[in-house]
Amino acid sequence: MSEFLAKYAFLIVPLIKVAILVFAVLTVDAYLTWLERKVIAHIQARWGPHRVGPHGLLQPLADGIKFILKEDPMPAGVDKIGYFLAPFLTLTLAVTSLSVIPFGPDIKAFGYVTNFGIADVNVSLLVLFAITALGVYGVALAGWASNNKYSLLGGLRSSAQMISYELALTLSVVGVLLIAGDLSLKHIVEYQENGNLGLLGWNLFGFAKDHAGFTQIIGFVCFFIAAIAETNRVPFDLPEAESELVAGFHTEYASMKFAMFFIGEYTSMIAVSCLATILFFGGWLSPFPAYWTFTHYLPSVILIPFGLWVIFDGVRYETIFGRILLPGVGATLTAIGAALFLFPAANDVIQGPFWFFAKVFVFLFFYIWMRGTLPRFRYDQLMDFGWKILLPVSIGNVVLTSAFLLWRMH
Amino acid sequence: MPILENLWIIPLLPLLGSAINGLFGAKWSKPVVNSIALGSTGVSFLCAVEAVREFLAGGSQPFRKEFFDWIVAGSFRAGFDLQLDQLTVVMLLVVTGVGFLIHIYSTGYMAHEGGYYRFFSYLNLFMFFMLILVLAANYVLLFVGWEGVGLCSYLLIGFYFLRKSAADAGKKAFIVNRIGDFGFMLGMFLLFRTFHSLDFATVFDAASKPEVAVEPMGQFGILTVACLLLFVGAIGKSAQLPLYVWLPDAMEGPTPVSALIHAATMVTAGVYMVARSHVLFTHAPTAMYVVAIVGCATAFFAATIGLVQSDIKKVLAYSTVSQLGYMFLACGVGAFGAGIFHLMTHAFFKALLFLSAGSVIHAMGGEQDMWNMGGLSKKIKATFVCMLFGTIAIAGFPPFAAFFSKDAILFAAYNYENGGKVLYGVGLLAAVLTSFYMFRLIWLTFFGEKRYDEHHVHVHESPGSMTGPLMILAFLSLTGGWFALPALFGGKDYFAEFLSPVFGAGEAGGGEAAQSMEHILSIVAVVAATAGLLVAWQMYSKNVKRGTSEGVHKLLYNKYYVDELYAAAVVRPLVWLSTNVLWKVVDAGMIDGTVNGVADGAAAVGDTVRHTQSGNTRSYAVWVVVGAIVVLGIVFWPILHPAVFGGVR
Amino acid sequence: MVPTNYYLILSAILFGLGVLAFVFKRNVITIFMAIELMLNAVNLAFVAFSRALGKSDGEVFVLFVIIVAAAEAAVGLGIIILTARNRRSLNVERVDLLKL
Amino acid sequence: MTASVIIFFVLAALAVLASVSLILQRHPIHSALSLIVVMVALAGLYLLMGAEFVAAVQIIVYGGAVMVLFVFVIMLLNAGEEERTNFSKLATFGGIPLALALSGMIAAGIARSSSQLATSPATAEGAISSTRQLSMLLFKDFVYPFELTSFLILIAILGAIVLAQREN
Repeated sequence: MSEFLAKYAFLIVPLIKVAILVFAVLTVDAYLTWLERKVIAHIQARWGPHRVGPHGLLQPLADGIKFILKEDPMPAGVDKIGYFLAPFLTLTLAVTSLSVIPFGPDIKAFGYVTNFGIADVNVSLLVLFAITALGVYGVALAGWASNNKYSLLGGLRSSAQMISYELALTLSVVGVLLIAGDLSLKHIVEYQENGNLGLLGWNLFGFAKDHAGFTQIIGFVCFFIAAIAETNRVPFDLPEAESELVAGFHTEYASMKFAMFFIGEYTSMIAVSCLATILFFGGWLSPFPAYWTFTHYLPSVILIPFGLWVIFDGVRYETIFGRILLPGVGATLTAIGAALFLFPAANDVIQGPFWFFAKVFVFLFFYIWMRGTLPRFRYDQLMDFGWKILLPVSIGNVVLTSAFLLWRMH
Repeated sequence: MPILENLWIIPLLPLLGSAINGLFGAKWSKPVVNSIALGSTGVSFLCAVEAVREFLAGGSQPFRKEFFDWIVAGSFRAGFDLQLDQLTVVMLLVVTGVGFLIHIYSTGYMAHEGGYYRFFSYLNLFMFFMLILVLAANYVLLFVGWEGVGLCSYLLIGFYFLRKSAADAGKKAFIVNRIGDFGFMLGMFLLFRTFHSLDFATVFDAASKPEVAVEPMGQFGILTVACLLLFVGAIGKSAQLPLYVWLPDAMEGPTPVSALIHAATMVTAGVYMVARSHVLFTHAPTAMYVVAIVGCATAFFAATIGLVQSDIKKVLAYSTVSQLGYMFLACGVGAFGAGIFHLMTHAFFKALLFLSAGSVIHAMGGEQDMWNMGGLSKKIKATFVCMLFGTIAIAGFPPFAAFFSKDAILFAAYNYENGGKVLYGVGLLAAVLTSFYMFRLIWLTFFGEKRYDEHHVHVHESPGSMTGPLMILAFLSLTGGWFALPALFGGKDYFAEFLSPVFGAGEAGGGEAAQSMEHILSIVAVVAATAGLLVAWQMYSKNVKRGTSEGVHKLLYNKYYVDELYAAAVVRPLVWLSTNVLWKVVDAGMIDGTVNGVADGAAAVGDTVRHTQSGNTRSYAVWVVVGAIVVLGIVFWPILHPAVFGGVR
Repeated sequence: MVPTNYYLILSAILFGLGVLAFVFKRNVITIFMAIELMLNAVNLAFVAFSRALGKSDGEVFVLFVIIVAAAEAAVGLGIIILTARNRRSLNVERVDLLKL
Repeated sequence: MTASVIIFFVLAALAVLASVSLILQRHPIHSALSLIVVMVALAGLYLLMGAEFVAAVQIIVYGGAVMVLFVFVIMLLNAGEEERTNFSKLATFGGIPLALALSGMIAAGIARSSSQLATSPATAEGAISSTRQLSMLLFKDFVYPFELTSFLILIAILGAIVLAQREN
């Protein structure tokens, strides 16, 4: 049995990882929608979903069931291949893009050493860009195939927009590449490690330990804006501008196919947030200097009070179901926190992922926040901004960085 | 900056002026154009003076400098080499000085003409080429200037190119000069073949070596032939018999041009060239003799024609021809110094005469026929006085310039051994005629009652910009000859002495007998001039009408029908040949035939091939594939043919 | 390990298919794609050679080819848009003014 | 029959089939999609050969930019199915044999070319450092051609703009 494992480990381990990842991603997506609705609701002084389950916690589940059970009409005169291909393409690419992202440092378990993440390619950044580059086709195809003027316009718009902002996206990263001198995301993260300065070592600030560093704030701003445009989110959500294009490229899609677009969009949001975290915010690195060992207990320090609060909040909930569910959740969280506190080994393993996901969460929250607050661009404004401001600025960043590096060399 | 070291500045300045005016002058106002034209010439005149000062200060050593190689082919080298010696000094000062004066004059004279900037651009260009000609240190560069002044003369004669007569005159001058240039070039080739160089220094040193024998009289050695060929060039440029015909027609150009180019400077280029190559000529007595005869004949012949002309400028033109004849006579009899001397004085008084004539024409509003003038002396005093100065000078009354120079020439001719007396006689006769037609001009123009219509022409004195130069020139033509004044009283001829380093001493014949003889001859000359004056006064002082011309008068008036003769002998046959052979047979037949044949062939091929152009892109694509296959086949052949023939590797 | 020959043969096949498409498609854009296909076949051969010889020069040339292809696409598609506007058709056989 | 050979044949088959479908599809969009498949397959082959940088560039530039442009133009011009006109006899009858002759020629040339290179495995020894090697070559030995290509791109952009803008 064990030698079988040993023999086919190279096949089994990735499969397990993929399974975990896909499951995790779907769940996170689902609850991201819940979070989004809640946050926006509170921004607009509403309650948001609160019927299905306590605090509407089961809303995503209900949505999922609805998506599966709904009828799936296919409009007349669609181009079948395109019409079916588009959503699959979108979802697949979005999920695949996560496969090269290292969520944490390598894990050493049962004598095996494996990377925290699915694939460890030495040009993972390029691979990531390659996958996102293909992402255009989903939208464009959907728009064209569904034989509908609104969809076509949406598709055209989005393909134009994605091509335009892809340039800025790629160029804004070049600064980081110049500093790190490596295309592997893992190495880029490790490079940003700075034992006694903590977060100052991140590319955002660029006081790396013993190499030439240079602050990439400009690069980060460009990157983030371009990323929002790439993911077709507010304020760049022209492809699906309800007011003008009904729902843009996915007007003609319903039930599961629509869900695929939906999930794809959120997944790409996650992917982009991960990328930003890795490139500019030191990935899984803790923002504190290494010798502040007490910060290692931060997870527990957050989890235990939160869990206790959930219990406290749960026992006073209106519905009985809530009074059962919420305390349960709270208890679990508290337990996890306590466990981490008690078993330092597990705690150390958890450190990297903890920081990583914390940062990603911040970005995702930012996404939602913007959606709640910002108005939409006009199309020509969008194009002008992309070509006349974002692109030059990111190029300028490249020039600046390389000039600085040269100066450091001599 | 020592100008002498940078001689090129002197010619360059007018060139710049010409270029600037020619390129941009069209848009500029007249003052700007003036300032550029006058500035360039004036500064170049000052530079010339400075150069001469340095030259004299430097012990008047002949200066020669090679600035850059122009043509280098095997042993042949023609560089941009400039030189400065006494002869050049004289020419340089005359050219720049008189040229500058005439520029000033032109600003007044051309004030109301069109193509103002064009005129000055040409004029400056002429200055440039003339200076090159004068300063050149080898025959090739000299020839450049030679041709350049020819070009400018052509442009300026045809300045009023809308007038057919002007355009024709320009062409005539150009073509006639070609004949001379042909001879000149042949001469150059012969010289190069003989001396393997065309630098003055090299050639003359080689020629003046003792082992180079002087070719005896009547024998045609290489030197003689070369000199004769060069002289042909001089004949063309300096309008001697039989090629003088272009000069009278050249009067179609504006009067300042006639003064500068066709009296003072360009036409004397021939004389300068002969004098420059005097070393060769002295080795070829035969050539010298020819030169003397031609010059003498021209002097007399042109003078006779001048007697009856009615156009004031024509008279002056013929007098120019005859005066040039005098200079060649001088060169022919070996008195190069005297020739150059006369060249200088002639430059002064002939420029003066032309400019005064121009002033008269200006006053008469363009009228050139002397028979329509008369009684102008009171109306335009300044012009009259200047003209009078010029006339007296050219007639050869002492103490005016021409007295000394012409006297020197006649004296030299008298002393010339073979047939000198005859030459002297003819020259004297010419002198009489000269003084006659000049005073005829004076009386017809300035005295008698007016023969023009007051209402149409209102006579007015010319502006200061015109009279000013006149006065300066008048002064010069009075004093220009006084270098030789001491010679009369047994002193020495400073001019001849100044030039002696170039021409060698021993021409101003010393000795008591010669001295007394010279006095006698001078008196004779004065007497002759007086005779001419008296006759003219006799004939023209009282009222006269335009005489009907018959007999000799008619013959003279029509210039001995030389033009008609040339037309019959040369022009018509040429025209016939060109039309019937060159055009109809060679051009229309052979050349056009070939060209059209080629074109038709191409058309025929195209007609057949164009059917592949179906316009269908896919067919083109297939053709591309075919081409690819062929190319691959060629490339892969070495490794492919076993595959093709089933061979085994 | 895969022998170089395999790659070369594959690139030859792809190239041939590209030629076929080049000759047989009527749509300008598709013909353009055929050209791109041929370029890709050539790229494959390039990479195969460079890996076989252990030198990266071939890959550099692949990069150059890609750059050129991009430029070509930009200009070519511009031309195609113009022709489509003027001729109201993308069929190359309907664009046949270039003949006697 | 190692794993790499299997992968090779899978990808090769994918590429060939996709290019065949490029020919057979009547609608330009479908042809474009098939071409994209070809390119992705080729990228996989590059990865198999260890040329990961080229693979990535292949997908980013070809798949992500050039082909997007194609699709974009097809949508813009709203190109319909192609009409199978046969005005060119030459293409109709001469096309297939000529194309076959051409590819056959190339194949024969390869088959006859020097054997030891042909049979040597097409895989890099230092796959990890190959990207670095590549950049060294690109920015040291081939720097002038590289800069020239940038000019080429610039000119192409200008040309495209000039061509595409409407006269007004």
